[in-house]
Amino acid sequence: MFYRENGQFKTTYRADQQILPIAQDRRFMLALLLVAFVAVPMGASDYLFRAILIPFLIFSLAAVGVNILVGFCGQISLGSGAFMAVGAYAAYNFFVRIEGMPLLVALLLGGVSSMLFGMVFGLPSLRVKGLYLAVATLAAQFFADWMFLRVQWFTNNSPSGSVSVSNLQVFGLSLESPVAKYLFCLSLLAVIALLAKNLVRGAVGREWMAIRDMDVAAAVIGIRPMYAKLSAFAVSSFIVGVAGALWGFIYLGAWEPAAFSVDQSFKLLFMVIIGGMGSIMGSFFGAAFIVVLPIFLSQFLPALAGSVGINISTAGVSHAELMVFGGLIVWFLIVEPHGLAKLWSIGKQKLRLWPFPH
Amino acid sequence: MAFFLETLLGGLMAGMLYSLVALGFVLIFKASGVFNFAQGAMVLFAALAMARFAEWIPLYLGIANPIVANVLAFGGAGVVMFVVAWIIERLVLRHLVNQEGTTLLMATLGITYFMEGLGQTLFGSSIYKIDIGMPKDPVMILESTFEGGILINKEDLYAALIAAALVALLSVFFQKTATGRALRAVADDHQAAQSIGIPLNRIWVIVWCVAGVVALVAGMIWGSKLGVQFSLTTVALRALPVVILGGLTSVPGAIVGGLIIGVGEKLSEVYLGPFVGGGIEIWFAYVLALGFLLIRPQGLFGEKIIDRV
Amino acid sequence: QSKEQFIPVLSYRTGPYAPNGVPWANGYVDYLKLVNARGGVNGVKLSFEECETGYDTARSVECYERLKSKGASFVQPLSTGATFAITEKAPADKISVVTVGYGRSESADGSVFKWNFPIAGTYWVAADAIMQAIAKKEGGFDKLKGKKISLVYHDSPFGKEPIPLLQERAAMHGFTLTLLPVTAPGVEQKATWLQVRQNRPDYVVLWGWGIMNSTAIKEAQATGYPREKMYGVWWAGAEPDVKDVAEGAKGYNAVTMQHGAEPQSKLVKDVMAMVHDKGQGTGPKEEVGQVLYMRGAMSAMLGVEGIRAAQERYGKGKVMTGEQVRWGLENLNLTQPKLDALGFAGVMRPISTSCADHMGASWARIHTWDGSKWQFTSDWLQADEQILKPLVKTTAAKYATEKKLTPRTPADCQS
Amino acid sequence: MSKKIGDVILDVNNISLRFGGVKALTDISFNVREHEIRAIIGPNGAGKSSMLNCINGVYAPQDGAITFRGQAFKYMNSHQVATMGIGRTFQNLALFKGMSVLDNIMSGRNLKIKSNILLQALRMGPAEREEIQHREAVERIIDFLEIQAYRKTPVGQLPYGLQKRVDLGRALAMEPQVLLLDEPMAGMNVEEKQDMCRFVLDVNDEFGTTVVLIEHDMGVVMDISDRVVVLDYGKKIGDGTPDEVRNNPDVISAYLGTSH
Amino acid sequence: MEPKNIVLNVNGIEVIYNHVILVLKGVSLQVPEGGIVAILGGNGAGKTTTLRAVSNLLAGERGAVTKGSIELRGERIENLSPADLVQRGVVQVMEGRHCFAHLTIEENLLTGGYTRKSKAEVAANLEKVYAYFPRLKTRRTSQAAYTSGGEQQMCAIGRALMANPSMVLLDEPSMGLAPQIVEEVFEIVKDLNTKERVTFLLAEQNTNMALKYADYGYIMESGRVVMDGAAEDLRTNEDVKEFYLGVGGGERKSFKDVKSYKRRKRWLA
Ligand SMILES: Nc1ncnc2c1ncn2[C@@H]1O[C@H](COP(=O)(O)OP(=O)(O)OP(=O)(O)O)[C@@H](O)[C@H]1O
Ligand SMILES: Nc1ncnc2c1ncn2[C@@H]1O[C@H](COP(=O)(O)OP(=O)(O)OP(=O)(O)O)[C@@H](O)[C@H]1O
Ligand SMILES: CC(C)C[C@H](N)C(=O)O
Ligand SMILES: [Mg+2]
Ligand SMILES: [Mg+2]
Repeated sequence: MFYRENGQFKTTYRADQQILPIAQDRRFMLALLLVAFVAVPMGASDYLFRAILIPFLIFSLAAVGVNILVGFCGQISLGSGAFMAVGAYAAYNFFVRIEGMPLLVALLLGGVSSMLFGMVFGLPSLRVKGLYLAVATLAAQFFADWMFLRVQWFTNNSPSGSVSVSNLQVFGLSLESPVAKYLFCLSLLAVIALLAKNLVRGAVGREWMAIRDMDVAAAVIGIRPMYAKLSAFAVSSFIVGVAGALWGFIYLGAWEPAAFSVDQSFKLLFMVIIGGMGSIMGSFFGAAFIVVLPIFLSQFLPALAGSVGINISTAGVSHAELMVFGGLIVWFLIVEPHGLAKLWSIGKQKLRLWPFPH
Repeated sequence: MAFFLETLLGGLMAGMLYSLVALGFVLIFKASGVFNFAQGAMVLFAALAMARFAEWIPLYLGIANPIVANVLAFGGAGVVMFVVAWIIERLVLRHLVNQEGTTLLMATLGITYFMEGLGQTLFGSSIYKIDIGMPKDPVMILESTFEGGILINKEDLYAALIAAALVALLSVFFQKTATGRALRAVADDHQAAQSIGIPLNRIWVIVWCVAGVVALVAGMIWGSKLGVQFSLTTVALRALPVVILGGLTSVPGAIVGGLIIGVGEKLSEVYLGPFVGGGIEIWFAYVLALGFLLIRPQGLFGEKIIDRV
Repeated sequence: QSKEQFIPVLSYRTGPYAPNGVPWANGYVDYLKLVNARGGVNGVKLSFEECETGYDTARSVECYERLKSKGASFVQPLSTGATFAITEKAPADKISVVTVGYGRSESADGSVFKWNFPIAGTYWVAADAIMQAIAKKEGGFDKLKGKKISLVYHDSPFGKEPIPLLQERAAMHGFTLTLLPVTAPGVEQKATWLQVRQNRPDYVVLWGWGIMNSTAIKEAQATGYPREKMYGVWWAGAEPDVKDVAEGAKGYNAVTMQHGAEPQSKLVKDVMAMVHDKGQGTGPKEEVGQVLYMRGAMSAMLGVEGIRAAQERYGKGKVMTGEQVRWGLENLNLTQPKLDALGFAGVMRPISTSCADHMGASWARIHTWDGSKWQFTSDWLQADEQILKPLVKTTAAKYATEKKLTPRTPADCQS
Repeated sequence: MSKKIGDVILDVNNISLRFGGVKALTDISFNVREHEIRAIIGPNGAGKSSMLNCINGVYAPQDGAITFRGQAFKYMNSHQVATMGIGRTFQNLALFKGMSVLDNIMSGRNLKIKSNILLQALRMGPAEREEIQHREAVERIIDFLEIQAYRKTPVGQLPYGLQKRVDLGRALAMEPQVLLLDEPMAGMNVEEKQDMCRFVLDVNDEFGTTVVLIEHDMGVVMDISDRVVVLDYGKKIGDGTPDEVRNNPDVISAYLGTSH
Repeated sequence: MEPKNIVLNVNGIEVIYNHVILVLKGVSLQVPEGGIVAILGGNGAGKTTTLRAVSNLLAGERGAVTKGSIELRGERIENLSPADLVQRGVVQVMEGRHCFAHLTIEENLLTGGYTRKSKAEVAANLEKVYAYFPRLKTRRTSQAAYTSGGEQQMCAIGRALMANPSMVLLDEPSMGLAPQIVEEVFEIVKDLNTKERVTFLLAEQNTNMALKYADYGYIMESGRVVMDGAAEDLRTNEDVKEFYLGVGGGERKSFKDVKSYKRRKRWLA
């Protein structure tokens, strides 16, 4: 009833090609942006910003990047952690070695470095496919882990291999307060996500998806697999690299290679799959699921157990958390194998028919 | 020279141990096209079950003979793995017939978390011991040929033998029986397999159960080497290049891959490592596997990747 | 209920490091319970909340943020990685980072690291104590000339901490130091030990954590390297590291964080009587008094004493703020009678911190596994000031320039 | 029908293709003239699809050469073939399953897209204009194929017959000079086949597209094609107008049987 | 038709894909023992969906029967697994071939005999299939993925026959087959039907052939049965002739002369 597109006729293709062709969606998005940019900064607590919203934003960004490679172009990647690491360490080096380097530029240069690194490790994808490609990307992962531990130059000769940054500012504004950090990440995310969305709904995006779905047929209609795959690696690792730099600079402040370990790579892949492969919005859902849910569970479960009078040990809570989290993943997949984004769109479709079931 | 041989042998035996874990991946992939991310968790779970049973059986049943206790514990853990397989089929796989590989991969991730939580809840999270009487002290061979002899780790040797036997058994099963063929059919196309009457449900229980037992053997051997605790799951990551190098669908591939990776890894660490500060073996293993893949993209013994229009 | 002082507890009871994380957390929490059972800190009860980090830096940061907002005044991350990250955040939040026996070694310099407290010992202390023990065994540092020592270390900032100190010592005494990194978590060390077998070092220094330790000892056994010649850091010298190797680990040495396993100490008896027997114990009774349990208890005690010291100055029986507790931690003066009263008699030596010295003591001992338990096998060893001091100074100064910090002046120390 | 058949545009010379022991094609030669509809028929496994794959650069024949517009190639890669204006549909649906109908057909126009990746990301000015202009072209094809209602449906969910249409639509979107169709009418009923024939004839008429058609429905082949090549076991056994072929005894015994 | 020898009774089923797409809107049909029943209809009418509903293969497509009932010899079968159905003799030949790509043709066929326990029986069936499709015999050692479209289609049909079914659901068996083979396939159907009393339910686009061999036909349009009747009645029906047989108004029209393709259908308005 409330979600009808009846009567909304598109008279031009331009109108039909908008990101959100349906008026309700546009209104919803506008409201969402308003909430994110205005309401949240006014209302949220420090903890919410630092421990939930900022990591959520950064991981969403990274997941958008990974989704481009894995979801849109179909190239399995377990090296996202490495791309994040390259982004972070490269940005760090630009930032501390070049006097007066603006933060934003350093972050973007981090992305560019990660892009180059990603393209090198993307080369095997021209020959190796599917799960087998995971080996190439894992090689990137472990190599990066090792490189940042072993090559002291990258860590500005800090003996421990751990580096840190402080006194961050953009355009002369200090980035110390959580709200500032949040708004900074949010703006970057909004801009990059919009650009990414434009890419995936345009010609390049179609090339990626074509390669993903059926590479031989794609070649026959004139798509060059090499160009498509490497461009996906490039765009993806650029975004992931920027996210990595944010993770180091904004969230952690100080980090060591372990901050970008293979666990991180897996986590990102999971976000993409659970959120929805080939959906920019899915990346957000996935990030929320993987980042926020465990935190939520760890606070909610003890409360729940307490309220029914059970007193589980702290270890018990952690274990229960793992079980519930695992169970939820399976449950969501059974309800909708194509991820949360698909679930969302089916929900909307139902709403469209409402109150009729079909 | 002696040292080179020692390294080589060490690599071979480490490789066999990887093969054992790799085998679990191959089994499930071959039989259902699922890349089972939970294999590491299954190894841990099985090992935990066995370690705790071996501890509890003498305690509660009063069986003092360690051999009997260990056999019973192994049996008990085997039953546990069967139950696990059955539950996974019932609650997860059955509902995801005909879904894409990535979806199934993700489901196995859910299973991983669940089993990690459950395993630690049921069996605890300290270090436990599996003592199946493996000899721990080294022996020297060829002492007459080389000065100081060549050191052999007996425990590794036994473990390698067990792994080899298991692999031989499973290869025969896959190559020679009708069930083996049916499993391959299922991996190719769930729906078509169903349409000709292959009972997916039963097949999956069987395969996961076999994989569970393989995990148990792997867990037992690794557990007796390392002690049973959470980090056992990470051996899965070491086994990954093995699986892929050998070919995701090949049982013998798991062995050959294991040997190549084991040897390559150890030689690289020992001979190249010192020049670049060490710690290279893990990425070297992956790069080595990648090198092979560039020549054969489906792994050494994997089925050819079909792309046809 | 403003009469409660909140203590955050970052712990790991799941995951790869759980076997070592659990006993530490049990000791930590039990001690807090004991303080409450004894009536609190001058009447101020302690409230606490545990947060599971899984020894993961990002999750530790989340825990830190969460518990911070509940009114934390100090935090003990129990991970060097997390310490690095939290160090950057703590000054702004006015929360002290207490790292008992770990963390960044240069943070002993309180004039640069205002909010860091590596009380009772850093990794440089540990490494130096090990070197002294080895030298003693050989009959003096001069006997080390030409010897070979291998460092088998966890490939992470934690594992790399001792390297500068060991290199310094190597240069001084003319032994060669070989570095053998082990990729975390350290379940596969065959290549490492093959190298040990190839080099035949005179001593192996083991800088591990978690399963890496027992694996290393087992590999040593499998390659026939004498365990007597192995010296572990204090995080590689507890029961979980050797328990399941049992006989195989006999003779293996580790430096201790002053204390070892102290089942006979008064503290343990108090915990038993006032916590466990009331049914409020946190872990299994048998493990009370083991090495990591004691370390947890001692860490908690040092934090609590910081609060007590702060109360002495800012008002007894009051809840202290982060800044006040910081002052307390900086002006600890745990004399022997005080320690005795707390139940730490024989467990540790007096500690007193100051603005310049956030560590407060640099004593350690060696204990050796006899196949079933840890036994002390050395006298008290003190890290060599001559070596430690300049190292701390220069490294801290480098940090200060990088961060554009001006070291605190003596005047600043008064606040 | 007033149709001007031109010169030879595509010339296949002595092509042989083997897969291990299987001889998929043996010494095949034939040519295709501009603007004609050229059918390839033959029993199952005769090598028809393989022939298209050779022209397309999907397979590399061991011997022989293919001449397109006077340029001879031993092997061309698929991208080159596409840029030269050869489009193709597939026998075993090779659609991009996860994409909508619209995107599938749009992807057929990718070769014509000029704006670079940065412009596309910003989607301003020329990039957007271009996108709209191609969209218009694609909409004409969608209308033409009568699949308006499915525009936004993922092709994987379409019934088989419609998927075939989308496949054709994608090839048409390339605006090729030569269109290779591999059994475009399989799985359609007579009415739908009539529609399909109409499409093919219209394309051929209006745009002057040359068509190479593989089809098992002899009614269709005989009615709409100008010349027919017949393959059997990888060999050419007949070539000529439908009438010639229909009466060729070799063709009758190998393929047509008596009923046609 | 006598109710007592009805093997398959589909009663007013509704099918929904993905919880939202309603595809079958109350389809009923009956298949008598030993009969050949054809389902006809344009692209997207719901033929495949109907067959999937019967063989219980909907789940894998995320579809579900939400209304109505399906009975096999009086037994409700909606909750059986596809394997159970094969045990009861019902086998489906899926649309679009679905051969096991990595298995050879012969392995594909042997897998088809999975439910047959007797080795001799499997061997005999294999010979029978090779006799029906000699082409398969020559290609027996090739991996199915590398055979031609028609060969794969033969393989799919042959594979189903390996199970010695009592009822076969054929989804577009003639697709991609050369005309002679199409005829052979229908001869095989006839053969099995008369000699071995195998019942057939087939969805077919080749209306001509289908109505020639079938006893009874159902015509579907957008998820509903719009017409049914004995095969010869349908064959002579004017609409059917026009739209499905291409012989509206007497002579067969040349494909070349069909002028307008902008006609839409008909019986339901
Ligand atoms: N990639 C390949 N590898 C091995 N054999 C192949 C390959 N491609 C085709 N063949 C074989 O070549 C022969 C010709 O196949 P092709 O697909 O060209 O036949 P077709 O004439 O299109 O038949 P249909 O009408 O059944 O589609 C077949 O026997 C097939 O098995
Ligand atoms: N997996 C699916 N998910 C969603 N919708 C589907 C799915 N499969 C089929 N449909 C829809 O169901 C309707 C009927 O499809 P079905 O495949 O049964 O038609 P059909 O009669 O077999 O057509 P054809 O002759 O082209 O094979 C179509 O509108 C199609 O879009
Ligand atoms: C318990 C620990 C603090 C030791 C640990 N390995 C570290 O990170 O330093
Ligand atoms: Mg063909
Ligand atoms: Mg159909």
